[in-house]
Amino acid sequence: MTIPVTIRLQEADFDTAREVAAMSAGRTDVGAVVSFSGVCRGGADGDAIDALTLEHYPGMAEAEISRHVEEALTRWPLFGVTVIHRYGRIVPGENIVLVVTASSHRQAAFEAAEFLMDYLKTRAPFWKREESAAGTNWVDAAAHDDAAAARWTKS
Amino acid sequence: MTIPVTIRLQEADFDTAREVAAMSAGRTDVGAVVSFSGVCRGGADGDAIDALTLEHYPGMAEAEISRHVEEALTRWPLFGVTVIHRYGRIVPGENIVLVVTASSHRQAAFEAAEFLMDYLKTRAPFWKREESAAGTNWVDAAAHDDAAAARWTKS
Amino acid sequence: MKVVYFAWVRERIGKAEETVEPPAEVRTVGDLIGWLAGRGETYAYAFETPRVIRAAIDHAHVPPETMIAGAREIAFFPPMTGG
Amino acid sequence: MKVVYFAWVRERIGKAEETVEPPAEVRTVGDLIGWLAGRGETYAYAFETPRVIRAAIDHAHVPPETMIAGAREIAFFPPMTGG
Repeated sequence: MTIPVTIRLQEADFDTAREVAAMSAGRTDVGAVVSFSGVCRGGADGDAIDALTLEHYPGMAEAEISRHVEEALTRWPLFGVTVIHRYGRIVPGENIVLVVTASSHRQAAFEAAEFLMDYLKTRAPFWKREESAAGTNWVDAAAHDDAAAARWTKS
Repeated sequence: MTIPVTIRLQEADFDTAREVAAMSAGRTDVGAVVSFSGVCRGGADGDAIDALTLEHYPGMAEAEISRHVEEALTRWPLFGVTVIHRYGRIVPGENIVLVVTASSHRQAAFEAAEFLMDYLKTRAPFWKREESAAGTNWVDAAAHDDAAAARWTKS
Repeated sequence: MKVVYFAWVRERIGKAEETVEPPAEVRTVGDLIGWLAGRGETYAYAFETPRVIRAAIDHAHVPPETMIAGAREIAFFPPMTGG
Repeated sequence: MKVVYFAWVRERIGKAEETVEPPAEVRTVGDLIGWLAGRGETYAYAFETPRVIRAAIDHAHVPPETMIAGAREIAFFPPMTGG
């Protein structure tokens, strides 16, 4: 059986609900579907942001995401994986990223989704720039994201 | 701020996509939305099932789920929680359960969703009976579900 | 005292609920299981393996050593398999 | 050899890509960073903290000690902040 894998990098927004529904539509082997949506936040009062601009490295971004999806497929018994990552200008409330995983067991679906998100945060070649009243600035990488990604390293 | 909590026990199927969409619609404080859908599986060739019937303990089921949602709200910084659990007869491909969590951070949203699912599996008063060509039988509790739930016990 | 049964406990006993009047020496949930098991064949079958039976008093899980005094509704059922 | 830059590395240098011809003694990714940093003020600024610079050869992450011989495209960028 071929495992359905969808990987899309796109400027346009996407419909989380439709992607989640598509994962299990018409199937009776999928027991568990986990979705993660990353949504652009407006920020707190003091540092409200007007928009994010996501720059990416075309070609490498697709290659990196594909490699990590392949790794997830070897680690967990998955029936399907969807990864969508946007680039370009994104305003608060809009989607940034979506990961959907399907498996017969919930633990596999949860772990694979977390694994993919941790890697997208730290290894996929995307860079966020924030626009706010104070101007624009590149978002710093978070140390806790590196720590989260490190838990998946085979020892 | 009141955190939107939706808890529903119902016989009718539900629309996962709509519930996920509702969690972040019109909000700019939610950075991460995690959903888990448990779907009725048809079973493998040897033990294909025709349907599940879920029995529940009215009153206690609502009380147990509410208690666990309250606990999740004290453990993680959540912006919203949705729990829907069906009862009655469910055929392969239909939904059984849905948990949606929203937070500003992905780790909190993932952990809260896993916590709620682990507890629903082991503590919420629902019982599954399978119908197959061989007759009907009550599903045994899985030891790995108890082990998964035990990880959340405060030591 | 109202007692309710679920899943195969209910099926084996053949009823979903009943009102019982156990004697005064039946003080705990465990005592009540033992007393119910002695009420006939169907009860003996339902409670044949007491360690797998789960109990709730007034909608909250309780261990077998819990006192039943003051309980409005006591439920007995197998390990849960929801989710 | 094609070199591409992203995010604030790109902004500081003022260009997204260029073709460079480093001398033969520039053998590793780390050597190339040092050589590029010596090309002028904008490059010095982009590469002022070499340890935060990430590199990829032909779309795959590489550490600084990687040899650049045979590379078609070498990319330099800050730590990634996707997802």
